[in-house]
Amino acid sequence: MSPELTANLAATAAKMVVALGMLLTVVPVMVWVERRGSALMQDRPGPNRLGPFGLFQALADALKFFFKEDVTPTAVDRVMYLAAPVLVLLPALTTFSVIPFGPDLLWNGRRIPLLVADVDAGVLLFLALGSLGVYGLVMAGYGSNNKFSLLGSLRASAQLISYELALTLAVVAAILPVGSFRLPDVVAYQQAHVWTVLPQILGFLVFLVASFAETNRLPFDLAEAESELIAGFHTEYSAMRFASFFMAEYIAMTSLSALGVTLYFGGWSLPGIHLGNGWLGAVLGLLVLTAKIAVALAVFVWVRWTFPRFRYDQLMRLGWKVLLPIALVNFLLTAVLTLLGKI
Amino acid sequence: METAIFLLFAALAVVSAVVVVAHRNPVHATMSLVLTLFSVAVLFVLLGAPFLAALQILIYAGAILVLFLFVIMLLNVQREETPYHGQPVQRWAAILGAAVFCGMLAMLLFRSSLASNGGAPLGPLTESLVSFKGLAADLFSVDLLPFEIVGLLLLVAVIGASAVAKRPTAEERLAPGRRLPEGPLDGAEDQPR
Amino acid sequence: MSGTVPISWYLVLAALLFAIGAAGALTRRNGISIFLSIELMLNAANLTLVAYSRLWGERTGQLVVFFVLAVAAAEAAVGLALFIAIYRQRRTIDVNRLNLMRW
Amino acid sequence: MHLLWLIPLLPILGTAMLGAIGALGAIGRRPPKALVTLIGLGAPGLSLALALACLARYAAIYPRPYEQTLYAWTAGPLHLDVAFLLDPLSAVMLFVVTFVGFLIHVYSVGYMGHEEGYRRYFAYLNLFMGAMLLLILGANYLVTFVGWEGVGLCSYLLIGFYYDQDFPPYAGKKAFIVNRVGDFAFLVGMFALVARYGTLRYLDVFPRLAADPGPALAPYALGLTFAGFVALCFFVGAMGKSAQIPLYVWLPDAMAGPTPVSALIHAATMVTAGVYMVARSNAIYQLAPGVSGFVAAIGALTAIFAATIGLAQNDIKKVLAYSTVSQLGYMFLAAGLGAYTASIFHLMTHAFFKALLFLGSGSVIHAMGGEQDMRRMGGLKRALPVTYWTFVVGALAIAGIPPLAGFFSKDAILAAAAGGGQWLLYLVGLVTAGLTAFYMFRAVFLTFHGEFRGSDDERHHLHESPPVMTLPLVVLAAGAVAAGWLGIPAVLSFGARLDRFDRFLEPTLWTIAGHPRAVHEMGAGTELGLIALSVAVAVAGILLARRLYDRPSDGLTGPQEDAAIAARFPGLYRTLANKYYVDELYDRAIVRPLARLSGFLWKWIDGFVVDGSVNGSASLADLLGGFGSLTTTGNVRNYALYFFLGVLGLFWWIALS
Repeated sequence: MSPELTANLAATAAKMVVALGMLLTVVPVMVWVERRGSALMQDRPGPNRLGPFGLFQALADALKFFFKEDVTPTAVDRVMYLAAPVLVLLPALTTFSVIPFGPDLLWNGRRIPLLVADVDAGVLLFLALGSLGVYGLVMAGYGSNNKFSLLGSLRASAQLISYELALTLAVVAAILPVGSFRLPDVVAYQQAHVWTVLPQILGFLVFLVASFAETNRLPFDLAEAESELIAGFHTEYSAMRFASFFMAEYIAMTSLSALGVTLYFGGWSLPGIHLGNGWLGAVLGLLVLTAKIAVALAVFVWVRWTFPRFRYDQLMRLGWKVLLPIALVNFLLTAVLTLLGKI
Repeated sequence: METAIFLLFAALAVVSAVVVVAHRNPVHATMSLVLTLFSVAVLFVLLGAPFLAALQILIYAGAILVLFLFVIMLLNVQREETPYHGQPVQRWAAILGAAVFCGMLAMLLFRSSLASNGGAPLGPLTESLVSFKGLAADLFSVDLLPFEIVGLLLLVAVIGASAVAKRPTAEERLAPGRRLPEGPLDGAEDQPR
Repeated sequence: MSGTVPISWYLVLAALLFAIGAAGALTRRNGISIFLSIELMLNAANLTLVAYSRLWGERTGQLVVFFVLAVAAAEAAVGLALFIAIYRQRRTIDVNRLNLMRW
Repeated sequence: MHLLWLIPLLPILGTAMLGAIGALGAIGRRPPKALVTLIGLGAPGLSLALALACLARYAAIYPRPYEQTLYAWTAGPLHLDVAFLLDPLSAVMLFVVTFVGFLIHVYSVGYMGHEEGYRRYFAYLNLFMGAMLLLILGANYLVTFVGWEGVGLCSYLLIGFYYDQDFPPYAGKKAFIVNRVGDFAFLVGMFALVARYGTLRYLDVFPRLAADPGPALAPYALGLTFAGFVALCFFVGAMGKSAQIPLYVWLPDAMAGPTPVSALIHAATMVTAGVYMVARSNAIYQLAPGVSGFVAAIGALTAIFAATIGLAQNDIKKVLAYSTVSQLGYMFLAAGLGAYTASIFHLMTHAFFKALLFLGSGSVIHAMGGEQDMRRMGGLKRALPVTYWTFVVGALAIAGIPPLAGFFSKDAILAAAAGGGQWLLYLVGLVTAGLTAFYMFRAVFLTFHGEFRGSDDERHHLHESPPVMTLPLVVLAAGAVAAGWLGIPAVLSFGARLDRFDRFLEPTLWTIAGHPRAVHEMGAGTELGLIALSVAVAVAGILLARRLYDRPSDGLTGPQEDAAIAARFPGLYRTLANKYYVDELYDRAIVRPLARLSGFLWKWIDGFVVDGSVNGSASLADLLGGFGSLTTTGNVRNYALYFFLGVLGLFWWIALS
């Protein structure tokens, strides 16, 4: 192994540790935020016994999942049933790899871009991997051999491919002026110009709404609507497998939030402030990004406990008849303006 | 390294392809096809077509096959309904034909110039081959007409698909000359020959 | 990636995939499965196109693959819609039972 | 004279116009009757005028023949021209056909005036005129044959004119089919001529025969010389057309057509075509004495045979029909004896008086409202005076009472028989003459004398025919009286040469090198005696008829008298009344075996072999298709497999070979 390769591998491994650590710590934090947040909104205490502000409640929950008995129903399609949680988790985790979390690090004379997978097709890769997430849901629903699960996964798959269109169009519109699929380029562009959210306010709204649908969050959580489908596609899951779905949801939220803030709110950068290419810059960038993601996640929680659930036909109508046309118009406008050099 | 990746994903592609055609459960088959597509996408990357790889996953795996799954679940397609009886020729002729096809292709391959220089390592990937910009430039200049036609085709397909799959309205269902069985059909006339 | 894998390997792989797809399309009785096999064959063709594109250093092959993808999408949409319509009429998509077009 | 070609063309054009104005029917209008009459009469009228003009001009170049070629058709070495020939023989025929034909057309205006199919009738009749003129004016056998077939067609059409009845179409078919037998022989004769001489032109064939008869006398076929063979063939053709034994059977049945048609076609013109043809081919017949003798024998046999049948017929038209057959026998008798001029002479006089008799009978039938049975007639002379007197003139003429036409022509024939020493033939002719006189006057007395025997309705309906019908009768009666004066025999000429007819036709008789024509000389006394004898026989016949049917001493009416005779000679009478059972004989001997053969051909050859092979190939295709349809399972996968295998094959073919 050449030292070059060794260095590269080491750098990549380090970045992966950072990214994974971030994503995995997000989950218990988010569990706590979700519970305390909802309590706050509903004017009740929420979990407040374990640790300061009940912070350890999440740990207790995690421990509970670890030690619960893992029940596999006899009638399930075993391959599907067992593969589903992994498949749900996989895209959620991998998508984050294209998100830059700081300015390029100059270290030992080499330039290390602070993202796990620095590929040209970054945004595309994100979307492609994200679109694979639907398979986890479908397999879970089908493999459970349960009509509620099946209906849930049917709803999920239809919902996902419907909103993926609007989401993708919004994303493409956002990166159109940049002229690159690489997210670091997108951040650099926003540093040089202005946060994309300003010119792309329409696209951002589409992205925002579609994000809720893509992550199966309220008000679009019809795939697991407890009042209709018990728990939808993960009805038959328990213990760690159930936890996987749980984690996947929050990680997907985090990844999508990361994409959102990177696309529309400058990512790790702050307007007008140059963070530099040293270690300080890297840490600051990571902090800035984390802060922005935290705000975005707060919005997710806020929305969840604020809006009622949609009906399925309303969901579809919104997706196809409102969001898609808006996204198309936005895309077209952006394309024309970009062509004219106005952006 | 590259060879290892190729061998790994080629093997994965072949195995999953066999599962696609051999598995009796359409959901499994579809899932297996996702795997094949994924493997082929990786090979696309190896061949210097990352854009196509992304498209392959985004469109094929992310949309088309989801549609398949959707339909499978909607129609509740279970295992194949009719057994193979009475059609051994069809089955073996098909498999034999496929084998012969493979053999002929291999023969062709080894007879052609590829046999002599196909084994040689390829030159480095060029920027024009890999970059998205080159592909986009071609798409909107040289191949503009096919591109527009494909757009039209997709529009037509969307309209056609919704027209065909639309559930008939109550009047249409009651219209004379239309027969819409609600339950399974009587078997007598539908028995496979 | 300097291309240490000979192009003929890709072609053989594509041929294999195509043959598997063809055999599947001809032996399956389930309409959806036949469809899947056809998609497999399309993919094999795509792989060939990309491989040749790599061999000659030409983008044309990739462009054709792009079109193939679009056409496959259209085909899948219409084909599946047809299966839904057929299923409404006949309560089956087993092609062995869809044999009204004889004599 | 250069307008000769218009003479046959005009009536044909008339037919075309009559057919064309039928197109008015398409717009729902019937062609006006006056227009039909104008065209139907105008065409033969113009034809007659032209014919007279041509004949007048022809007098200037007489006796040279005039030939007009319209179109030269060449097929290899064969030259067959559309050409017309005017020589003394065709001049006589031309006059007879156009003159009598026109008169009958005029008569038809009255007779057919109230019939359905007036236009159709005149179209057919005009077509007949055209074809007949083609026949007699043709300059070669082929043109003549076209006319020959044309008149046959018209004969068929006009016999079957009342196609909505049962019998006429049958009679038409019978006439046509029987004629086919003769026509076939005629064709064979033409082929033989072409094979040997390479031409059918009269003015080629006959001079060569006359100049060098050698090749024609070489043995040819059927044990005959070439001339004999051709002569026989032509005579068989003539047998059919001119109703000689054994092909006469169609003519009596042909009376099913309208009466003017019987007069024109089946008495005056068409049936004499055979005689004309034999006379035209006299060069050949002179070279075939054996066949000539056969012709004479057949003629004589036919003459007496038909005459005896005529004795027992009660249908007035049947009597006239058998009389026609009998008189045609006379003509062939003469032709067979080499007396071609006599036969043509008789042909001409017969045309006048037989047309007259038929038209007279038509007038009677018209008055009787369609009734043809003489037993239901009687005493018509008061109601139909003109018809009566003209009919009597015709009857006297045919009976051979001097100085009417029939006397001279019949006498010429009998003289030829006697002069040639053929006393048996003479005797037959003489007896026939007596029989003719008897049955004609039987018809006269049964029809016009005595008491009316029909119903009261018919009695009230009786009326003399309109002038348009009686005028032709009168003209023809004049002809029947005077036509004979053209050929007064030498013994009655009192030194003047009054046998103009003979001399007029003389140039058309060929003198064969080395075969001088026999000239029969009889003593004047003998000849006068024979004339007296024939007149006596005729008078005796008339008197006998009068005794039996007009003033019955026993108080019996005509039909009762017939019944009495039938009672006395039952076998003989039944045989005659049933025409010697010839029709029945033919039915047994020819028609039924043919029908059985046809049935065999139909059921086994056509039904089994032909249909079988056709159906078999269809079945084979069906069977193969059945195998093929096994591949059409309706199963898409099978089709896909075929497709795939086909692609494999193509792949193999294109890429690997």
